[in-house]
Parts: sequence; structure tokens; C-alpha cells
Amino acid sequence: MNLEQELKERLQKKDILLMTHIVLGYPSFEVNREVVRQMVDNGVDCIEMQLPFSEPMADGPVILKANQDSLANGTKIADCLAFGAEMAAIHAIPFLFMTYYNIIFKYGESAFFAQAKEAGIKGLIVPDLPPEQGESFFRLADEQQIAPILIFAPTSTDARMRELDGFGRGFIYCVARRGVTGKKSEFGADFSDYLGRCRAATAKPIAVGFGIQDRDDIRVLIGKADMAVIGSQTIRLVDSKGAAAVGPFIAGLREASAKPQSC
Amino acid sequence: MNLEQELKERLQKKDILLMTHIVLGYPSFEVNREVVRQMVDNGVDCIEMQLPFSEPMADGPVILKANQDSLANGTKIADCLAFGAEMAAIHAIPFLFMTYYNIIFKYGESAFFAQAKEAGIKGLIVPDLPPEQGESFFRLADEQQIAPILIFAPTSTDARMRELDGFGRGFIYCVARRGVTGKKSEFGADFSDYLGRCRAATAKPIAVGFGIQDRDDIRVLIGKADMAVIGSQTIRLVDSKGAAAVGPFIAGLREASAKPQSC
Amino acid sequence: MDKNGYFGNWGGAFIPEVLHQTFEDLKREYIKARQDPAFWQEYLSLMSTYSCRPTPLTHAENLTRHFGGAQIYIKREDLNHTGAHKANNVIGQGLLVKRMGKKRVIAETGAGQHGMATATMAARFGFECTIYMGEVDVQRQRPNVFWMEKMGATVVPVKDGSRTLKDAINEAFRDWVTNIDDTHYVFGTACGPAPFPEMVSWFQSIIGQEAAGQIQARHGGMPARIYACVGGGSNAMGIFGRFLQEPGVELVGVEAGGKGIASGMHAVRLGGTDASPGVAQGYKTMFLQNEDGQMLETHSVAAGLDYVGVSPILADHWEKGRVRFESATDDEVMEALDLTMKMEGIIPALESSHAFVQAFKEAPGLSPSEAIIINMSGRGDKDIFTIAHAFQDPSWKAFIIQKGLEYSK
Amino acid sequence: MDKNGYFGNWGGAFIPEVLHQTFEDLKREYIKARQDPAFWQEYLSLMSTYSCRPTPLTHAENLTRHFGGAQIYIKREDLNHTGAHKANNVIGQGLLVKRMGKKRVIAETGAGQHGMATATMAARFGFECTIYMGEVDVQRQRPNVFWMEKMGATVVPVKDGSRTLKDAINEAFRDWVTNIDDTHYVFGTACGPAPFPEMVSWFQSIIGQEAAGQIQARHGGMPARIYACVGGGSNAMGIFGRFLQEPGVELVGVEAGGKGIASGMHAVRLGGTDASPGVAQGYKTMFLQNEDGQMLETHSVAAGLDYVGVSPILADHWEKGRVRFESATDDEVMEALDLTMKMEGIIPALESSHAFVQAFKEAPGLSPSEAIIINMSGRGDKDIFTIAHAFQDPSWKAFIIQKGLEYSK
Ligand SMILES: Cc1ncc(COP(=O)(O)O)c(C=O)c1O
Ligand SMILES: Cc1ncc(COP(=O)(O)O)c(C=O)c1O
Repeated sequence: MNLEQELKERLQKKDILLMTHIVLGYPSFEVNREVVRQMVDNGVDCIEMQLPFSEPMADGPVILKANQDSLANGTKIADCLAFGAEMAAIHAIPFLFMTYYNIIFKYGESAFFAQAKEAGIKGLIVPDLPPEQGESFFRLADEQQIAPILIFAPTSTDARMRELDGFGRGFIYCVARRGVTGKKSEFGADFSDYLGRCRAATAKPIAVGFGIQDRDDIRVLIGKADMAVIGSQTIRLVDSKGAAAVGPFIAGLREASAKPQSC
Repeated sequence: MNLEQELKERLQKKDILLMTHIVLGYPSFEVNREVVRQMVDNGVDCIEMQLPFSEPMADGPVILKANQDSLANGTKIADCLAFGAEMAAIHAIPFLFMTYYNIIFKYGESAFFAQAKEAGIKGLIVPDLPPEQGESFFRLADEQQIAPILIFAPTSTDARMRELDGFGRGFIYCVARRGVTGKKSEFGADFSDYLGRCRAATAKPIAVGFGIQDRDDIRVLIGKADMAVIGSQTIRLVDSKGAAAVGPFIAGLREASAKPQSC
Repeated sequence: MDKNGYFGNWGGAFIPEVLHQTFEDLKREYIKARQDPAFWQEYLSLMSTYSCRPTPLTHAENLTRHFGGAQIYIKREDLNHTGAHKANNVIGQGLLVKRMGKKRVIAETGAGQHGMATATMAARFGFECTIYMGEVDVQRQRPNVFWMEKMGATVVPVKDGSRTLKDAINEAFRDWVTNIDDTHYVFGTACGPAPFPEMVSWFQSIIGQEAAGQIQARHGGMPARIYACVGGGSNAMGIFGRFLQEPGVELVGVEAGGKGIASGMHAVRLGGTDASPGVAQGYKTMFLQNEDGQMLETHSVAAGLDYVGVSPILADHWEKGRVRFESATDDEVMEALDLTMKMEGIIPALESSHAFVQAFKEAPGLSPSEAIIINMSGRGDKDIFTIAHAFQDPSWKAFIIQKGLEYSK
Repeated sequence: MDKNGYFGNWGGAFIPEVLHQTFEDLKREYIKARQDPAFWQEYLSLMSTYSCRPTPLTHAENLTRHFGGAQIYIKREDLNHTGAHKANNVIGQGLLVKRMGKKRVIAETGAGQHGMATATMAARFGFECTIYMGEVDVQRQRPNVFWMEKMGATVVPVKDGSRTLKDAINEAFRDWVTNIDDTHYVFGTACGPAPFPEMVSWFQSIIGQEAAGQIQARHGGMPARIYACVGGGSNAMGIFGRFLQEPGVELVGVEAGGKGIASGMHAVRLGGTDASPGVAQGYKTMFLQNEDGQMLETHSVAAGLDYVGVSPILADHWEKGRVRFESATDDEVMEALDLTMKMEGIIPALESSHAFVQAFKEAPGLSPSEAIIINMSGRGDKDIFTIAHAFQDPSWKAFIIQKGLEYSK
């Protein structure tokens, strides 16, 4: 079953899916392991695991620092691939890799795709690789049946969205606003228009990310989007309250009556 | 009797005359008074009294510092004129004023000449006033019968010396070498040639100054020059050994058998 | 540049989707400007009335005599307003920003030179201005920060990563993706995503265009070789551009050898074997990176050469053998700087001094009937803190200690 | 200049006899050079290949809009090699020294700017070089001392008198009378004994010659007024020269008002009533002196304007009413500097900023159809220590304290 099918199946049972994000090797692979377990146990539908890069241009301060600290800990790409394989083997949700293009390029695209395939990874998010620049990448993705997740932005025109959709597989990642990860987003009228444009441009499930922090944010998205992406917020949570706090936080995101979480 | 006559008369009795130099108000008028007394008592023939100026461009470090300290003590030009009058009244040798042109200019040339005349001053040495620049100065000098002392330098051509001689009165001040006051001079073959050129250009007595420090220097000058000028050396002496050392130093300069003085 | 922004195997535009439309707009505006002779005319006129173009070509007679070989000419980019070739680029981009109707500019800066130039341009054009600068560089280059602030710019110290140039670039991109609508990112060198490498090279090409006419008039023909230091590559592309079409002119890029290639403390991307192909900061080139693709720390006495990547256009010329690459160590640089000051009364920037080093090595081997041109990308007097420090000047140290004590009271 | 070196009642050559012949030689060589068109050609050619002449005339559009009066133009002497108009004079004298066959040059310097320029020229011409600088100025202007030494000059701190500019001049004269045969004294401004005031003004006249053509081309006519700061008077004479013959052009010299004329802490010779005629440093002019003719201490935030005398040629124009004199206080200067940086991206030297002050005061009263020119005699970035200090910039102070601590270890 490919990623898109799997997500659509999950959507049969839920009004919105949750995708979470971790930075591999931050604060350590052990903590990653525990955080993933808590996420999966509490109903997360999909996890993007970021392979750290020294120049994470599209990330905000929280994830940026996590990347740097992970590298300072000595995290290697080989470790990340192995960890990905381990997670995919023990947890029954789709796992994605998120990273910057240089990590894949330097590893060797074919080798990377082969390893990712073997690890059971379902998709790849590479925010600095526009389709025009990734001919061999998209060919390999197709060959290996790993979904390249493309990104829509509020600045994308309708035509551009349709073009991107042609290259994307699995789902479309709609960034909620201009800017980098980590800052709170506003979900006003402009946002609704934007999501409408996204929906019109693709038949794939759409995920919304950047700045989603609490239950209220997620409630706004129900009916408009198929998946909410929680990024920096869980990192902040682990930093401040430890891995054990992740489970209750995730659980709380879908409880209709839960209070807004803060950390 | 004018200055030239007076010096020529003195030359009847001596193989060389001595002119000494003091900076008025340095270290104080009291010390000046004592130094002049010692000089006169020990056979000095002529004294140039320098009116301090803030910018003594042609003077070396010793006299420069004396100028500055005198001004820092509060020395006024009026005090200097009064002191000059006092000295000329009590000592039977010719006294000259030496200063820079601005002192005279700012005082008012006529007023200055009138005062100097009244004070009994016999001549003026103004190292930064070439005759071309001093039309009114030379006219007043003539009117008041105060000798303007002109300066020959080793760089003066024969023609220039003759030109200067036409403006000068009293005697000609031959600077022994390039440079400023205070440093020792060498009296070699070049020097003899130079003095020869000086002698040929003027019928006036010639004084040699700049760097004359001891009995040996003076002995060299006998027969070649009419007057030796001791400048910075007595200031150094007063600084290091006090006014009382001046008398013996002066006396020693002419003693045929005296050892070279040092201080 | 092909339609994807490549030069041979290098370049491209590896940018987040949120910037896609902005880059489309920028490319369109850039192509329009290139096709509009009035734009270049306006550019030339501004450069000749606000900066001092054409900058002179100085015949270094004393150095020529000293080395006894080729006639040494120096292209004097130090005489530009703000003291370096950086002015050419920022003024050009400023005109483009005016055309695009944007009101705010941002820039990264390492040495501070590009930040100074951008702040200056912003003041002149009436733009709001934010400069990103690694915290380490803010500390090293306080005088430049002072001037930028005085010209009304906001200087943001970047505390991430190695806290130097590349981190400032990342941070500037983060600002840009946040404020795309009214903001233009004034990229400082011939790197980054297309169209920056080509666009910056275009504005800098004024150097080579002038130099070609000047050397023709003075020497009566083309030079044998041209030397330029290579940080990002903009001054090199600027002077090389016009001469690429002259097969007899050898073009030599000089990178920062730092403490020596063997030490690993350098910024040699094309003239050594430590770099490998990679994609970062929006473009593909030879990067100094480890086997995992993580960028390495670099080192140079010249902050402006201390960078992990290099112009994709230069990488292409390197691969095709059109431009030769060499490197100069920190020590060699101080020596060449010293000699140039003493013999010609000219103070090259530490960056520019790298080009002097290589020219001095090669001049004696050429004949006096040949000419070489050194591109003096900037002046060194802005670098007093770095240069006096590098010379370990004791009076300078005493002066700073004394001043520090006065301010501590 | 008449045969005794006078301009009206001012000037002359009040020099010790030992210098007489040297001045005769210098005058002869100077007159020969003036009569030889090849000399001026060589001068122009050197200035356009070694320095950046013609320097631009910048239309300050933002300042013009801000003040809403006359069109403000800025003559950009800051873009000269070494960063100020001083280069014009030293290069000219350098050519003369070469003709005279001398091998050594000496100079006084206050701000350090003329010392820098002379050391630079000496390096370029291969002359030995000694620079006299008041000890106070050596301490204030250490960066300039550093560069002078690096260019091979010997810098002698003068410990006499007020230990500033005038004392450095006296000391330079003392060197000269000692070493006349092989040494030329490169006087730094349009003062001193004849022929210096006229000779220096001649070399500087290149400023006004260029400006006249430039303003004609840009504005379509002569300017209404021209503003220049006046230390010794060389940059003012430089830009005024060509316009003296244009009766419609008002010429305005701006002196250092320091802490205000009433405070006595200033350097206002012609624009106030504190100065009186005097003779010092070889020439007659209006000096700041006491009733006994002793020179007074002067004060200005700008070291280059902090001088007791003033060009005898300007004194003549002042007496005859051809040049109007004004003054600007230290505080006004900092304000004008700040505004110019923020609005135009241009950093005038503190000296030059005096001219900006007066222009800013008068521009609103003129019509937009009129033009004024401000002579920007030099750039301010060389003055970082003084300017950052004057602005009391806290980050700058922290930076210096930090550096000082590093060096104290
Ligand atoms: C004077 C100078 N030269 C050279 C450089 C290097 O940049 P590029 O290689 O883009 O010319 C810099 C960068 O700051 C610089 O300031
Ligand atoms: C930049 C600048 N302007 C002006 C002056 C004043 O000199 P002048 O009046 O001779 O132009 C100086 C003197 O050092 C200077 O450095």
C-alpha cells in the first residue's frame, strides 16, 4: 500500500490525521525512540524524521538548534538510516525522512533511496529541492516507490500548485504561512482562501504545517485539511518536560474538551 | 657709541669676544639676574636676552623648553623689557634682545623699538625676519639706532651675504652649521671656507654661534671670528649646577690652560 | 546560465517553495533589466556620480621593478565608495529593487564589507535595511557594525552554527521567506540560487569592461594573466568576465590557504582536494564538507574569503580549465601586504592581498613585455583591527589597552 | 602672490636665513613647473591612474528633498586615494621633489591625514620619509600612525608645546634647517612661508576645475554658493579657486566653532573676533594669540581644523569680502554627520562635516532652481575612534574594553 492510500484509509476513521516531527539524534537516539513510542501509542498517524544538516535554511530557531546539537553529538547519516529502519520495523505507521537535499546528494541519490527503501521509509520531504532541480531524484523516487512530498506555499500560484502536484506523491505539505518553522500561525480568512486553492489544485491529502501548536489550531483545520503537522512544539516539550510529556500532549490534541496545551 | 664701534673697541684688547645667551624668565628673572651678573663679572662682552615665544621655530630642544617654561611661569613681554632696561642700566656691556618677529609685531614695531631704545638695548636678533620681509622694521632700527643683527648661514651664497650685510648693523651672526641651536658643531675645513666667505662679505665683526660649548671650540675660532656665542650650554649649566656655576664656566672659556668644561 | 540556472554542472536554485514566485519575479525583472540598455546607462551614471567609476588602473612601477618580470597593473576597486568592489553589486541590485517597487532590503555579511555597502545603498535609495552578521564577525568587525548602524541599518548578530558568514546567509533566507512581499535579499557575492550568481557577476562585470579598455590604452594589448582573490567569487567574476573571450589571457583565482592546505584550516574549494560537490545555501558547487554532507568550518585571516562554497560559474570555469586556481596562506598574505604598502603606498584589503601573493610568485617568470593585472578588490584600512592584530603591532596593542582602560572608568 | 610672497596684507616668508636658498630653489622649481604644461599633464595623469580623479560630484537628492531648498551637490574628495583631498597636494609636491632631485621628504601632521598622504606618496616615489606629529595626536590617531609606519615612514612624536599640529610644524622646520640639502618639507596646507600657500592651492585647484565642469554639466550653470571647511585652508582654496572669477558664486568657509565661540575653545580665526594679525610658522595671517603674541590652544572635534593660523590667501579674500566665514560647533557637526550618513549613505570626515553644517543651515533659504556645492574634503571612516567616541556609542566602548582586556593578558 502506498503512502497516499494508507493515509486515505486512516482518514476513513478520523476527522484529521496527525503528523509529528523529530530531529534524529536530538537530544539522543534513545530519547527519539521513547518519543516515537509515545507518539505512536497516542495516535499519531505519520512521523517525519529529520536527518540533521548543518545548514537547515528553512527551519526556525528550535529545529535549527536541534539540528546543530544533534551534529555536535556526533550523529551520522548512517545512524539515522538505521534508526529509521528500526522504527519502521516496530511501529505500524508510515515513517518519512525529512532532510535537506545535500544530505541525499552527498550520500548518493541511488544509495540513499535504496537504503530508505530497505528501511521501509514511505516518503521524503526535502524543502530545498524544487522539482525543476530534481530530475534524478524524482526518477529514483518513482523507481523505488518512495513518495516525494511536495510543498505548497501561500505564495504559490494556482498554476504552480498544479505543476507541483504533478511531481508529488503521498500527500501535499501546505506550509501555513510565509516564514520558517516554529512560529505560531494565524488562521484567518486569507488562510481559508489559501487552503481552498490548495484543495482545488490537488486530489491528494493535504497536510498543514508550520506553527501548529495546540488543540485549537487543529480544530480550525478539521474539514479544511487532512493532516495537521506538529513540528517545533514537541521538541520544545521534550526540552522542557522530557519525553514522557509527549504522550499526554499528543493525546490532548484530539480530545474535544481538552484545554489548550502549553509548555 | 654704536654697537659695532663698541665691539671693535673691545676687540682691541681681546683676541676674541664672548657673547652669551639667556632666556628671560627662565628659570626666573631672579636667576637671570644672577646669571647675568656672573657673566659680566667673568668677562662676557655682550649678552643676548631672548624674549620667549610660544613657537621658537629656529631653536633646539634646550632653548625651546626654556621658552615654554618661561611662558608657563607667566612671563610677559613687558616684564622682559623692564628686565632689559634694568640690566643695561647696571652692567657696562651691550645688551641685545633676541626674539621671533611676532613678539615685536604684536607689541607694535614702533612701540617696541621705542621701549628698547629707552631700555638701552643695543641690538635685535630676529631669526625669522629676513630683510625682504622687514621694511618697517629696518627703517625703525635705523631711526632708533638699534642694530638689527643679521645672520649668515652656511647655505647663504656670497651674493646673499653681501645683500644681508647691507641691512645688518653691529655685527654679523654666522650660524656655524645647518640646524637649530644646541647641538655640537664640527669645525673642519668646510667651516673654515665658510668663515672665509663670511669675512669676505662683510666689514663688520663676525660672531659665530650654534653649538659652541667649550674652550676648545673657542680656541678654534680665534683669528677666524671676532666673537663666540655661547647659547644652550649655559642654560644646561644653570639647569644642572645652578647660577653660581656660570662664572667659573665663563672664566674657564678663555683660560689658555683650562681643561674642557663639561656639565 | 541554462533555464534551470546551471552553468555546466553547477548552480541551480535550490530554494524553498515559498520563494519560488519571488525568484520568478526577480528573474523576470533581471532579464528585463539586462535587455534594457537604459538600465545599464542608469547604472553607469550612478556609479560614476555616487561612486568613483571608472576606477583607475595603476601601473605598479616599483613592484614591477622589484620582481623584474611582467608589468604589474592594479585595478583599483579600493577607490569605490565604501572601499571595495561590493558597491558595484549593491548599487545594481538597488536599482533593481527600485524597479520592483520593494521597500526593504536585507543582506548577509561576513567581513562587514557587503553589509556596509548594502546599508549605504539602502540609505541612498531610502530602503529599510536589516543586515545579518555572524556573532563572531560582529565581534571581529565592530567598526563596520558601527557604521552600518549609523547609516540606519539594523544589524542582527546571528548566534547559530559557526556564527559566521554561512549562518548569516541562512538567517537572511529565513527573514526573506518570512517577508518576501516587500523585501529583497541583496546577495553579496556570485553564489546562491540563480539568478544571483549571474546577476551579481553582471553588475561586477563593469570591472573587467573598464580594465580591458584601460590595459589596451596603457599597455597596448591584452594582459598575459589576471589575478583575483576568490571568496564567493564576485570580484573575480567581475574582472574575469570581459576576458573570458580572450583566449590568450590566463585567469587565476586565488583562494584562502589559511594556515596551509595540510592543516585543514583554510577555505580552498577549487584549488585543492578537500572540497566535494554539494548543494547548500540554494546552489550546487564545490563545498568544504564532511563525508555526510555537513559543512566544515573554514579559516582565513581574511573574513571575506572564509566561506564554504564558491561561485558555481567559477566552478564551471574551473572544471573546464578556463580559470586556474591557486591559494595563498595567511603568512604569505601578510608579507605581500607589507611589500605593497612599502613599495607602492597602497593598502590592499586582506582579501585582495591573496591575489597579490600569487601575482608576486608568477611575475618574475614573465617577460617585461607582458602585463598582468591584479584585481585589488578593496582597501585594507578598514581592517585596521585585523591587520594591526595580524602584524602583532605592539604600539597598537598598547593603544587599545589604554583606550579600553579609559572606557572602563 | 607678489614678489615677497604676499596676498594683500597677508603671507610672506618669515624664514631663518639657513632656508633662504632652499626657498629660492623651491620657488624657481615651482614657477618652472607652473609654466610647463607638461608638468600639469603629468600631474593629471598620475592623479587619474594612482588616485581616482576626477572625483565625482554627487547630487544629494535625499538631503535636497529634506531641506526643500537649493539642489545640494557634494564634491567627493573622500574618494581620493588615502581618503581626502590631501592626496592632491602631496602628489603634486612629490612630482616637484622628483624634479628637484631630492631623496627625502618630511611633513607635519595633525589629524594624521596629511601624514598618511605623505607617507603614501613617499612610498610610491621611493623617498625616505619622516612625519612629525604632536604626541597628543599620536595618541589620538594611532591607526594613522600604524599605517604611516607600515608604509615605511618614521613617525616622530613631538613632545613640545601643546604637542599638537603647530608644534609638529615647528619641529618639521627644525628638521628641515638641519637637512636642507637632500630634504623637502611637504607642507600640508595652504599656509606657511611663500610659495607654499600658493603652491598648495595650485595643486588643490584641480578640485574646483573639475567641479566647475561637473556642475555646469549637471545643473546647467554655476552654483549659488560653495561651502568648504577651513583648517589651514587647502581644501577651501582648492574648490574656491576656479570660482573666484565667477562673481555670482558666493564662497563660504566654515571654521571649527568647537564648544562655541563664547567658550574660547574653538579655532575660529576669520569668522569671529578672537584672532588678530600675527607672524608665525613662517607667514603672516590672523592667528589665535594672546596680547603678547603667544599662540593660544585651540579646540575642535576635528583634529584637522584645530590650528591657530589660516591660509594668508583666505585672509586676503576675507579682508576683501570675497569669501564669507562662518563656524560650526562640535555638536552641530555630529548632527550633520549623522543626517548625512542616514540620508545619503555618505560618511564625511569630521572636518568636512563643518561645511555640511553651514550648507544645511542655508539650503532651505535658497530656491530649488539654485545649486550649492559642499566640498567633502575627506571620508570619516578613518576617524572611527573619534567619531564612535563622539557619539558615545556603548557597543563601541564595550568592544574596545574587550579588545583591551585581550591584549592585556
Ligand atoms: C575586499 C573584499 N574582497 C573580496 C571579497 C570576497 O568576495 P568575492 O569573492 O565575492 O569577491 C570580500 C568579501 O567580503 C571583500 O570584502
Ligand atoms: C579631511 C580633511 N579636511 C580638511 C582638513 C583641513 O585642512 P585644510 O583646511 O587645509 O583643507 C583636513 C586636515 O587634516 C582633513 O584631513
